Amino acid sequence: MKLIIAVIKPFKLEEVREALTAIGVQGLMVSEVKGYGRQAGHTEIYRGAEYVVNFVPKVKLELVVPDNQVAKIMETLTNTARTGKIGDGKIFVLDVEQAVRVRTGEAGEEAL
Amino acid sequence: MKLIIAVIKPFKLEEVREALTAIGVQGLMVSEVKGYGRQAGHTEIYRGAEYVVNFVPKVKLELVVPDNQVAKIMETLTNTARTGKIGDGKIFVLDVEQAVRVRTGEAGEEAL
Amino acid sequence: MKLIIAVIKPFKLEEVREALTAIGVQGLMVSEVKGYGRQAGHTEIYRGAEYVVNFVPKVKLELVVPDNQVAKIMETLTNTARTGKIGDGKIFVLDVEQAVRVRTGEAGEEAL
Amino acid sequence: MRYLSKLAAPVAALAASPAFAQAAPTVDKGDTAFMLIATVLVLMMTIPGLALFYGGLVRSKNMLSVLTQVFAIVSITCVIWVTYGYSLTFSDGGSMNSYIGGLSKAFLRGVDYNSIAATFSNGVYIPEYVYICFQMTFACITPALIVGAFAERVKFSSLIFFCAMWVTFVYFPIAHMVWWWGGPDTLAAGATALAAAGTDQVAIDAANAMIFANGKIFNWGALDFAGGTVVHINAGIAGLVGCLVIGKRIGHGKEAMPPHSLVMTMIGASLLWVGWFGFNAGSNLESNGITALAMINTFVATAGAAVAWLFIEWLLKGKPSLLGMVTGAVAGLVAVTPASGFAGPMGAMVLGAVASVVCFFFCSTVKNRFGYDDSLDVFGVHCVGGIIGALATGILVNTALGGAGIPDYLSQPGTLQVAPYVFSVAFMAQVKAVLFTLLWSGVGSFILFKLADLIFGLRPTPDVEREGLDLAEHGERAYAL
Amino acid sequence: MRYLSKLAAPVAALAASPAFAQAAPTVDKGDTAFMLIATVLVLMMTIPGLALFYGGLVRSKNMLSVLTQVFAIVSITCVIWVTYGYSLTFSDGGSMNSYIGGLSKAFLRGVDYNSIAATFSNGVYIPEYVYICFQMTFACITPALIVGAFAERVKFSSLIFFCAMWVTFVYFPIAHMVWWWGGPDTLAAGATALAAAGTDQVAIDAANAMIFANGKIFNWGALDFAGGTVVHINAGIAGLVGCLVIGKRIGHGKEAMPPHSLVMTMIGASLLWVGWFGFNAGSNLESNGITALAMINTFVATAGAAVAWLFIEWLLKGKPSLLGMVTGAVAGLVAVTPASGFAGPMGAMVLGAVASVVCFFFCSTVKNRFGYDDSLDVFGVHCVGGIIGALATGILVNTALGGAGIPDYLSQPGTLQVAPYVFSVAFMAQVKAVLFTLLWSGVGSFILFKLADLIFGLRPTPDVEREGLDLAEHGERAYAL
Amino acid sequence: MRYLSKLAAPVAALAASPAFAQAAPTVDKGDTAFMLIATVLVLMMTIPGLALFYGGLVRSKNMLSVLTQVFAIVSITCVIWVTYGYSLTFSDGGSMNSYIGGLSKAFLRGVDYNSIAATFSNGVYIPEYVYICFQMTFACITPALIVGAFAERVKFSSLIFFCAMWVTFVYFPIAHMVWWWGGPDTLAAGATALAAAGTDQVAIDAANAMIFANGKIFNWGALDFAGGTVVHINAGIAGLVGCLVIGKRIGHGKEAMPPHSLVMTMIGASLLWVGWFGFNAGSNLESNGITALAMINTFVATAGAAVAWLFIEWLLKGKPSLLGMVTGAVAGLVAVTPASGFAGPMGAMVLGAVASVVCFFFCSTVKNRFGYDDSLDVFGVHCVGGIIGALATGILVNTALGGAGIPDYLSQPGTLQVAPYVFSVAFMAQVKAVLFTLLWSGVGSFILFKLADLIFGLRPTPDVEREGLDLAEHGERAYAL
Ligand SMILES: Nc1ncnc2c1ncn2[C@@H]1O[C@H](COP(=O)(O)OP(=O)(O)O)[C@@H](O)[C@H]1O
Ligand SMILES: Nc1ncnc2c1ncn2[C@@H]1O[C@H](COP(=O)(O)OP(=O)(O)O)[C@@H](O)[C@H]1O
Ligand SMILES: Nc1ncnc2c1ncn2[C@@H]1O[C@H](COP(=O)(O)OP(=O)(O)O)[C@@H](O)[C@H]1O
Repeated sequence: MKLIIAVIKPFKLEEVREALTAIGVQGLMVSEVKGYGRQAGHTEIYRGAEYVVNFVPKVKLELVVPDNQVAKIMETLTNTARTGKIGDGKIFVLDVEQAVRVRTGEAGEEAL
Repeated sequence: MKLIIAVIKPFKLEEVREALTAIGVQGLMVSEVKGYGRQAGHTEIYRGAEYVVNFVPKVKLELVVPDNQVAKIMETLTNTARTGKIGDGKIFVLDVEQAVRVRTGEAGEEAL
Repeated sequence: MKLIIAVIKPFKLEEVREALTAIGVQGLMVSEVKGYGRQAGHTEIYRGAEYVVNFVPKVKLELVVPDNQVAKIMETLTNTARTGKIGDGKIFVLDVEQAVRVRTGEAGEEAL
Repeated sequence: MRYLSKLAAPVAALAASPAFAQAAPTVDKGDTAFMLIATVLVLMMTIPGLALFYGGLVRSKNMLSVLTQVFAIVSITCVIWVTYGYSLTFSDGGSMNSYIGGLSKAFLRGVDYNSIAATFSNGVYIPEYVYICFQMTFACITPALIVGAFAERVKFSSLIFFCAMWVTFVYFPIAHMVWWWGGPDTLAAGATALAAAGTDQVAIDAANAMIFANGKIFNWGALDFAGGTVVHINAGIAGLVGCLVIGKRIGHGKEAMPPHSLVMTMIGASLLWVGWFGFNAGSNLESNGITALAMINTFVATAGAAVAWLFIEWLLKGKPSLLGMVTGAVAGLVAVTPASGFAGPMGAMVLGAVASVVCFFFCSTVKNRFGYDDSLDVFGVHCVGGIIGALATGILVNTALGGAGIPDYLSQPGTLQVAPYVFSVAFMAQVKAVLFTLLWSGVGSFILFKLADLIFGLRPTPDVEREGLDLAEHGERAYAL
Repeated sequence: MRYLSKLAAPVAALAASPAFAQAAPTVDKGDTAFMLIATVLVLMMTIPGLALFYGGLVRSKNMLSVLTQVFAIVSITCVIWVTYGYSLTFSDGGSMNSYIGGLSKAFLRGVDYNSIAATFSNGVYIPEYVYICFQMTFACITPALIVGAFAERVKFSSLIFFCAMWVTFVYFPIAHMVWWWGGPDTLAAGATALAAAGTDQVAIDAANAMIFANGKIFNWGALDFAGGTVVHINAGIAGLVGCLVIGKRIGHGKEAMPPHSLVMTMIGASLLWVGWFGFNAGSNLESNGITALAMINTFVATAGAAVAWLFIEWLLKGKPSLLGMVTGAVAGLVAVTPASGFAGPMGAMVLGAVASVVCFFFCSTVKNRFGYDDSLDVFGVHCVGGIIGALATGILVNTALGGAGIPDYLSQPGTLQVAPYVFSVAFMAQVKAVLFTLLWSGVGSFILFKLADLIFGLRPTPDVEREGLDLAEHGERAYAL
Repeated sequence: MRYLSKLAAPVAALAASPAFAQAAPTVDKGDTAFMLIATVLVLMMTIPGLALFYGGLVRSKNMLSVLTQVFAIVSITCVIWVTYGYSLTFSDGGSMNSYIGGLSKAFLRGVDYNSIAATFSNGVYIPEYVYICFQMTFACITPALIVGAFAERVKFSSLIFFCAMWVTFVYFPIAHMVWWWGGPDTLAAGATALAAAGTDQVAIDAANAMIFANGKIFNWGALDFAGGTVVHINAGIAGLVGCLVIGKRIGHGKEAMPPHSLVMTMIGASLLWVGWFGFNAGSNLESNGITALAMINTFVATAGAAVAWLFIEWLLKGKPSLLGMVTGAVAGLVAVTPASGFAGPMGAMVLGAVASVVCFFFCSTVKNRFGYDDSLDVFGVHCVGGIIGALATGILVNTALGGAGIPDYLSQPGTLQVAPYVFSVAFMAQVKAVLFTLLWSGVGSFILFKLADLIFGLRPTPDVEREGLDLAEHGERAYAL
């Protein structure tokens, strides 16, 4: 099993989720993160004080999937999350040794 | 060392934390995530507009532990986090190559 | 490629980010987490009710980097994040099998 | 509202009183202006005031449920009030008059923009519509106060039903018993008639009937300037009964349930203080020196109470908290309510401080000792504070303590005199009023809660309670930041 | 504001009327006190009231843009008002008088702290400065209402330009046409002159000129107590035009756009209700029984409307929501605005409920059917509610329905009589006023939006819209929790 | 508050004046109604107004500390005020009278609900309790203004101690010096006596003593209608001293410290504007044309200032910000405070705009240049704006500029005349008042801060400051969303 971590633009979330469901992904976790990268941040001014904010709001998707699905999911992710503009994000893949479903105690791919 | 990632129901957090401390876990990280899975979401209505929300609030626990403790921890997690209802969550295990404690610079299992 | 996960004290974030940029890190993700560890929490009192909060606010940095940079980054992280007081945090290293840049589809280290 | 003392004393004393010629009723635009605004202030103290004070204290998943409950109660009570509430409270109830009014003014029949209502000065009146509105805001806030006692765990349908029943069978009667009277001029006329009656028993009876055509508790001579009994004790005890009938929140005592936004609570507390001037000063129905007295008392009692809680908590718990201070302020406001037009400023300040300390003890110790889950301390603050205030009023009204004295409309018809103060008389009247209210509201509320439970079920399912009432009952989320 | 009925009826009827001696103008401190506070209340209902009601409904990334728009509109309109707005609205416009006032009072020339303004009672006046301020708050809130229709997607520069133009070419004229008149004493003088004129045509014409030197719509005999036409229909239709010209928000219908803080929306709604008493009751310019009538109507219509929406939504959508209830309350407030001093309480309550249900239908069904993106339902609530209220006013004013009746200053100069009610006359006047306003504001707003688009561009770039107007246009974030 | 001009001019001029018969003091219910509400408005502008305006600007970890400080200061000052503050400020101080009052009214001795206080019109009075409350709210808000200068880094214990000392040794004296006078009737009596005295030196001295038994600054003839000097300069300079003594926040200039909720700041600013009408208009103590003048000035100066800041920031910084606009509004409110009853609307509007631009310069440039950490710009807005307003008052009062003119109670005893305007005299009086206040408050505050530091330590430990004052000092969190 693999853990796929994807950082994407927030407004792409729904679209991506639907695309993933469409290809059979049954579960994932989403968290809001502040991203730092090539994409420029912005400047805020409060009376006298000026702050340069280098972070850009992003959402992080984490999903554990069977090895054989990785390729398909990666492809779907890249296609749906892409706008072609800087800041579209990244996808990382890590190996997962074990997975368990709390409710049933099932382990391995059954747990996904 | 292994990284254990557990997604559970928010109201179970305290109970789980206590159980883990009881079996000697000395540290972990908690973050709020939106979970997508079998557990149904809900519908919100604002005047004319209706929104189906597929995400369910969950908390994610991340803890790095020595290999020999993994089994015990997994067991404790499943037992305390379980309600038997859909949406109880998952536990994933990943391999960790290195760990360092910032304060002291200790590395490896000493760092945990 | 490796995934470096670092948990540090919130007010150290800017300093650390600058230090990392200085040594050539081009991207990372930041998320707010509640940390549990040796560092003591605090007590809150609301009229009759008293709550002991064991969690301490921390920020989690996640960055995927080429293997050859790991050492340098770890060092920079430990040096800049350190205050010497309990609760400075940890750094973990995991192996990453694949990385892709959504915008271009580039894979591997080019994607970082 | 004030009342007439002499009732306690032998009415024969009147014989002496000189004949009195009814002055033509006058309406002063200054009084009207003040009462219009006072009414608005009381509304503001309820929405958003009370709603925020309560809402800030619950968990965010239940925030909207609290706001919805308060706003809905206000709206529904308005409708009920003009339909039959005002009539039941402020009209003559014939044979039942000592307990409840009649239906002669249902749908505000017979009231138009020329109708006027009596104040506490002979010959001084205000437009009846203003009086109706002012009193309406009191009827609206009282049931809203109750919801804090069982916040986060009540079914909306059930609650709405309960409140509609509660104002009808508990609030209107109590308000009628405490506040319904003929007004200064009626008393003056009665007293004059009595004086003229000589030995003619028929005439004497007629005159007495005229003088005593008031609510039961009013006739006892109980003092309640702005609603310590009618509003706070009344709602406070209902809250306690409610939280006992409904039971504790899931996880109470086990899970942490910190207020989700003390900022909202602070805004609410501030608006409560601000609006309370309409509540207390407005209860004088005029814009004069007594109104000013009610205002200064409402300032100093609250300040004294806030400071008292701040320091006692600092002393006993180690830290001075915002929540503690504002809770103290509310306790002071509650306690000074019945006394606001009777006590002197120094007396009021002490009253506030004392009430604050006692309430602190109830909220932090008694509640934990007995383990009932009065979520937002409705009992600990409103009932306890109300009782202290009600009893203290019987003492602080004494001119010897800087009080304004007990009003007497009878000894010299057509004028407002100060009656001699007799502790036993004044204090016992207060005690009776308090006990009667606790009993009436306690029992009445219990029956109504049980009824609501039977019909709708008082409590949502555990899953709903876990998910939060906002999503489950109202289909909304308070925040999407 | 009220108006004079007789205008509809043959002026000959006057011949009969007795001569009348002008009473010396008096200023009552009670009236002044009330109007000062009423003015403050209207400001509060705009900031923070309206700003929060709207702001809570947008996504957090656009919160500040809404708050900034409302606050800026208020400030800029204040400046415009004292510069030339007041003069254009409330001074004689000479030859153009039926459409717009003149510039004789530009920069408030000739006004000082001794100047007085007429009320609706003969011989009763208030300081002109108070009148200027009170009317200013109306001019401030009206354009602010519009912004809700195209929230989250308009350029600030463009909006500011539009609003400055809009008050000048749409609001001031309409307000002048509906509300500008000579006042009771002028009419009395005119009527007397007319009576004295006998057959002398010159004198007759002079007298008539005096009587009819009012705004066009006023002379039609249309009733608008507090601004149903001038404020709500006027702003509501402008909003609709705006959201059509500007187009939908990116992602509208596709992405979820839940309100970011219904708590702010509830606070806003509550303050709207609270402040609206200044708006409606204040529109009587005095502190008397009619003022009290306006107040009670503003209470019950709103309550009735809130309850109506609560239950119909519960019935049709399955859940009673806070947003629904407060939207209903606002619909009720809008609907009762023109009727507040004319209808009776029961009529007002029914009016509120009816308006609420119709607005519910517009916001939940019609809007989706036609698919226009009126972000915060400015059209669905203010325009629709305003029309219902305006038309209903022509019916509920009927004394037979408990209404206050149509004021008549002419038949007995120097006194305020109630004119006989003729449905066709009263109702048609309302219909004409409504249609005229829809047309004037609709067309005017369209032109001005196009103009703004030409000069500044109405809409920000998609990227800016995505990032949110707060950061992109104002360089700030609403929350950093 | 106003003052008497003639003091500057030779009193001999009086000889001519006609004898004057004291009119019986009258209390108008309209005045009372207005002052009651004005008082409530000033409380609302402090809590929640000021508290939110400030609180929104700090980081969320310090939100509650700010709210607690403001609420606690208000409460404690109320207690101090009725205990000895009112007496020290508004009673005759015998030999010390030009600097401070006496203790004759400590614990409000001798005051009851029949006591009355003078206004600015001969023979017109209001209930003293109202006057006490109104002035109390001024005493409450002034120290609360100071906390903004060193928000996020002060120990609560220390701050409370400082404020209690500060009102006693700085506020009460200054308020007494600027505002304490005998009232119109005393002056009239004095002037008459003087006229009657002829050459009898004893009588002349007695009469003069009567006329000049006022505060020092008042006798200089300085104008301060509603507290530009007493409140804003006074608090502003204390703030500056405080932030210098306490030092910068940890991370100041290095870490980003964005406001945690500009929404709260906007609500606060709006309520400040709303409440300020009670502050400025209420300062006339009556409900008349001058009150209306104060109101319109408070509208236009604020609007002008808000617009000015909006556009200058847009021009110089590239974006129009909400925070900028509302800061401008507050600057305008501060600046118009001393001028509100003296200037004409156009003058006030210009004053607001000018003050806004100058304050903008101080907050954005001067502050950064000198690098002091006046967290919430108490100095840059209140002190600077206050000074501009105070000086401008000396100019705009001129009737030639549309001002109301300098009141003169002496030349024709029993009537209020307008004294001839002499720039040098009027302006110098203002300059002296400003400098004196800067000195007194500057030095006084410095001593008191040092004292507080000695006893309690002004500053929390770095760890506490890092964690945030809410948890560390008050044991609470503002938000648990
Ligand atoms: N090396 C990295 N490790 C982890 N996250 C990264 C890394 N580089 C970029 N990111 C994440 O991806 C987001 C987009 O990257 P960015 O460089 O801005 O644009 P692009 O993806 O088009 O190159 C960043 O905001 C950051 O959250
Ligand atoms: N493949 C997955 N990868 C990551 N997280 C998952 C995955 N499947 C489920 N989850 C997480 O586990 C939570 C519970 O899963 P769900 O399918 O709803 O119920 P159950 O755990 O009982 O099967 C989801 O809300 C989601 O956050
Ligand atoms: N075993 C662990 N796995 C994951 N996170 C950990 C672990 N131990 C500690 N942490 C994180 O590191 C933070 C600091 O650890 P702590 O024990 O408090 O101090 P120190 O790092 O100085 O030993 C904790 O708040 C927690 O977030």
